[in-house]
Amino acid sequence: MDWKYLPIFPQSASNFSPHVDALYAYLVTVSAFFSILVAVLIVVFAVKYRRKSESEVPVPLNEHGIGNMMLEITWSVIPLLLSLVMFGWGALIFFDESKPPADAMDVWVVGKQWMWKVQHLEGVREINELHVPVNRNIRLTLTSEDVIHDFYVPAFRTKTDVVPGRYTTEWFRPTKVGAYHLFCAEYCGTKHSGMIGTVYVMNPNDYDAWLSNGGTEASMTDEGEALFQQLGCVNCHGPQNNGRAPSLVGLYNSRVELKGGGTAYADTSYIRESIVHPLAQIVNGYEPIMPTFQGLVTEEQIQQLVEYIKSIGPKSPAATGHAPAIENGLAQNPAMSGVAGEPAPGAPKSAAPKAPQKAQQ
Amino acid sequence: MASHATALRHHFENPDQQQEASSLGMWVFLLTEIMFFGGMFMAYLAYRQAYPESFAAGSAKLNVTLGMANTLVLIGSSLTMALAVRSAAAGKSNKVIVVFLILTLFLGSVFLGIKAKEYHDKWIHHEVPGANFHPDEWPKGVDMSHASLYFGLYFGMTGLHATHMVVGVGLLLFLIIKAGRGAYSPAWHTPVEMVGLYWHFVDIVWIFLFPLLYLIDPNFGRQ
Amino acid sequence: MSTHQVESTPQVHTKHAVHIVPVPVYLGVFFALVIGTIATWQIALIDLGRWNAVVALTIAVTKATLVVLFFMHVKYSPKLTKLVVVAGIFWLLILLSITECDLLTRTWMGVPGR
Amino acid sequence: MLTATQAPAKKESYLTDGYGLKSWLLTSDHKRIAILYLISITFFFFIGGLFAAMIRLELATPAGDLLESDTYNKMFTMHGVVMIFFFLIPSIPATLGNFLIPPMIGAKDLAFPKINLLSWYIYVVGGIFTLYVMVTGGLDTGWTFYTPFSTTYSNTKVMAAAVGIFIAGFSSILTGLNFIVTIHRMRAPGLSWFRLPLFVWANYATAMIQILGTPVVAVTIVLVAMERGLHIGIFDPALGGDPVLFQHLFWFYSHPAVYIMILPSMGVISEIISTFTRRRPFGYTFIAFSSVAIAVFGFLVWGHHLFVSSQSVYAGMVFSVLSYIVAIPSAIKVFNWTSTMYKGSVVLSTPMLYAIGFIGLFTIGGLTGLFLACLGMDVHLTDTYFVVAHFHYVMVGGAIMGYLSGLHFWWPKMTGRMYPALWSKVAAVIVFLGFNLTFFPQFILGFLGMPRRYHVYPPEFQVYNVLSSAGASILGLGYLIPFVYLMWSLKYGKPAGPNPWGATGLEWQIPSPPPTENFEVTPVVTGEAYEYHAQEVVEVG
Repeated sequence: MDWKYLPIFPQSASNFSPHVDALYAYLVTVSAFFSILVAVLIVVFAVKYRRKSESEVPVPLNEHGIGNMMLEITWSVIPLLLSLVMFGWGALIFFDESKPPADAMDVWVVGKQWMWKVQHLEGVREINELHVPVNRNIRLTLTSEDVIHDFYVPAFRTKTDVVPGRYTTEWFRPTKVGAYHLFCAEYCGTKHSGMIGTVYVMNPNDYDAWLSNGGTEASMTDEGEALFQQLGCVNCHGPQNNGRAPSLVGLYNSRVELKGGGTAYADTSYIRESIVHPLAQIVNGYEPIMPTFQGLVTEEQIQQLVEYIKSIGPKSPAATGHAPAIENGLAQNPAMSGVAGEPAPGAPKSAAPKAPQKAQQ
Repeated sequence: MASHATALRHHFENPDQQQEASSLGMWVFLLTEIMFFGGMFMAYLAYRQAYPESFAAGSAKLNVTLGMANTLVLIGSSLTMALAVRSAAAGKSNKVIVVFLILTLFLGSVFLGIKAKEYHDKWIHHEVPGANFHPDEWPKGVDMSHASLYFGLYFGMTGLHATHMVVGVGLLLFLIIKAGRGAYSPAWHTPVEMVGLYWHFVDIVWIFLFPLLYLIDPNFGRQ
Repeated sequence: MSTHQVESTPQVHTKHAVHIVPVPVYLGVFFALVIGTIATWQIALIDLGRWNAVVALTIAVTKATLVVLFFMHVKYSPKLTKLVVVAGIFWLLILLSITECDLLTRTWMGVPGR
Repeated sequence: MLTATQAPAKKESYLTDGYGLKSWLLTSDHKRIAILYLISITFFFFIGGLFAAMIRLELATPAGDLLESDTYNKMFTMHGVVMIFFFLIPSIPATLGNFLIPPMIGAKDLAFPKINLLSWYIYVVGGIFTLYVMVTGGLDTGWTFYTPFSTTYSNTKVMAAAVGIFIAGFSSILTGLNFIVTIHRMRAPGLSWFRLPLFVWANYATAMIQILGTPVVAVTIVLVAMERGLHIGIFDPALGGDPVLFQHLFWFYSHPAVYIMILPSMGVISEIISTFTRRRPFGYTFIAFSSVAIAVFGFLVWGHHLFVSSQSVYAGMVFSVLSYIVAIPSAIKVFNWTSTMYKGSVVLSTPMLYAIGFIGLFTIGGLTGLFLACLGMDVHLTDTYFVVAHFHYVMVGGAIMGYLSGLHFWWPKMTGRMYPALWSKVAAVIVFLGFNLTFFPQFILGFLGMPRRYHVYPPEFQVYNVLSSAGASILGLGYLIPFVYLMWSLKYGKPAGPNPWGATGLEWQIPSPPPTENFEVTPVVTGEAYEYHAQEVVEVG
């Protein structure tokens, strides 16, 4: 028999796959044990204790004895313990899946009916394809132009809903070179099942070669800077603080004091929100005068703007989250604290995402 | 008049059982009503905490005087409703019941009238969410699309409440007609009691809606 | 055979002694409600920061309790009715509080969408 | 358990008490209303089944060669809407529950007979809206109505469908309300809570969910309708609205709704296992309380549908651990049913075959639920065929097996006729085998990564899909056979007598079919419903 046609396990190609598969094995074992136990008991009882005569009345079980109470407690507590193991184990993996490492390489994704649009930092864009180098942590920041989609790569054992109006995050470290299915897993209309693609995991050299063949597009940061000029953002948010609006240098990954007392954490979500709904959170000391750019810029352009604003932050473009050690380390790295959109000195297309890794080493 | 054809239905053992069943049924129904409004309250809570500023600005657009008046009118109608139920239980003549019911009906209608006036004002001032949403004299620097959520919930919640009021007014008309024919007695006035419970429930919903919708920050933008 | 004695007399029917609440009680509740309404309004005009909402809701809950206990007779009603009221509040709180579990913790991870 | 003197006088049965359409359509007899419901839900069951057949036929090949994408999307949407709102939710409560709760508690009728009839009419009106949707172009949002797809992007009859479901919701609420009041207020003298049959307990727990959960989905539908019809955006992301809030409100009802479907089945199984082992259900109190526990805890776990939908990680953890806690009462039930058979007097009658099938399939359905409650596992499995398989194991392997089990158990009581034993056993086995062949491969498909609601799929998934489609044809046949012989039995079945199974519940002490008022004299109850050891098994009446 050729098992190619009756596979039991999907391809396994990310750092999560072995963990999820081990958890799956545990779950299957527990389930199989109890299913078979119940099935065998029922069949045995049905045969062994079948009614032999019409007038037969079985002896009642003594239900009020200590023994039966113990029985009830036993078969409540053992499943509870087994399932709490499931909870703990699953929660650990989930926590891991939710928190991208600080050195992750960024890729931006927009879902729309019915295609996936991918932007690499270097400016290369793809549709329904995603090329990534093997053994590198990849962080996707995703959003949708219309309805909810879901970015699902079975071989990586991970998925995330792609929700309009906000950013969601998904990360993984591909561990095996190859081509893998990309599915939209949240029903999104007519061509839902056509919203599929391929994730290519490549050797670093192949990946670099692929990147450099990607055409002559400017990097996302450059595109973002151009937009920043073109849309007039620079008039108020320029590096020189003119009192009308806060300068955005050093904004990313900092805490912003808001009018009315609170603070906000300036991550990618915050920056996106500030472009689309600028009046929702006003920075302390400034007038609420910024117009909304909703409808004037596409989600992809917003991503470029965000990437530009990230790049003028003093902190690593890769370090979101609250990983203090990494943050501090990178803040001292002069290459990373370049001002006003200047790409890191001498950086070719693929240098920016790689730098953090070096910094860590 | 003792035409108690309505009295004991065949499947009940005795009038007490029947009365208790009706009362429990009504309360269970009110339970579903709590959850029904609960969904709207959840949405309100979520957005108010996300967009406090826009909600305060939207709220300041409401007419607090009319809201106050309506609250008092509704509390008054609850009092007259309670007195109607009391009269029925205490064995007052059906005429007394009718008087209290008519008072309740009157106050309920006043509430709906004021509500209609408020809706009309909102319409005139372009404060109805949708394509035509651009409130006049909108305070500078407050996000209008978030305010649209506020007005959406304002119309959703008060609309749902007003719908309940309309149903209540219909029920009152029914009671007035029946009581006018002398249908109720201390032994059997279950419908009056049940409509009373319903009416008070609708009042309670308004008791929460009033501060939540009208009084977030009446001074907003007026300092 | 069953160990229970046959109860030949069905349930006792003495419960229908309806409690007639004196009119002054109703009037008292009414005035309390009016005062509560005016208080809500006046306090809303003072800026107490986030305490405004707390005070407004406390007054509203008090008013609602008065209506439930007196106008709706729950004070004089059987335990089952009280249980139904409590269940309603309990389930409403489930809906509100567990949803809040999500809404209030969305930024804790510091990872967008997590 | 019953000492009332049941006069054997020839009282008219509820079936012969008045003829003609009017006597049925204006009836307030809970038994006739149950039959009205039975007919209507059977109608919707076969409509929903037709959609399922189209789906499985299409999925036999990887390409979309039978249906257009839009048509396929409408098929699975209508399948879900019809099966959930118009078959599963009313299935056991509105038919078996309606018929049996009054006789089980020694009452003449439900507390509010007219409201009972009203609830059927409301159901029919909701059903008409849904049929209207079907014939005028269908609905393609999925039964979950996720925003903003349903509010802004779908071009199908969302409004009409929303109205239909909103209306049908009230039918469910009224049924639940009626049951709660009836069980509280209409019990015969001496029938204390812990003498109640477990079927009554299960329906009580179900009614709790119906009255507490349904209003929330109703108001959610109102909000969706406001957004779609009046462009008042409540969940619209462009206005800063939160689509995930919709999911919270939707699943607040729709997760407990799963328990609306399964709890009554659990009640049925408790009755049947007891009857066909001649045993008081082992751990009666535990089974009774576990029903209520499921109803209460069932309201705390809805967020496990939102693990990947950008819900907070911390909320995900809370929902995950709570989901495991709600699994325990179900485990308790399964173990208690199994223990009831130990040293019992087991008869493998048709209802018992279905009941045993139920236990096995529900066990698998429940255990695979543990996979989905497990955060790290769910990220991979959610929105795949694993989920589809899981909930079909619970809803078809559980709820429908329980429904068929109960229907076969009480059919003699409802109609006064027996159905052919051999045919019914053959059908039970066919249903069991067909079901497993249909849905077991879907677990593997899901783990392999095939997303649900896919019209075309990569060819490597085909083998399992073909197995599944083959199973579906067997399953379909398995459902047609009972329909045929049950119809046949109405005319040709041999008379059943009041108590063909030798059961002890109150409902078996009255004639089959029962007279209009069930009991001539209100019975006085002196013991619980399962006193096999305390009495000779004799046929009463």
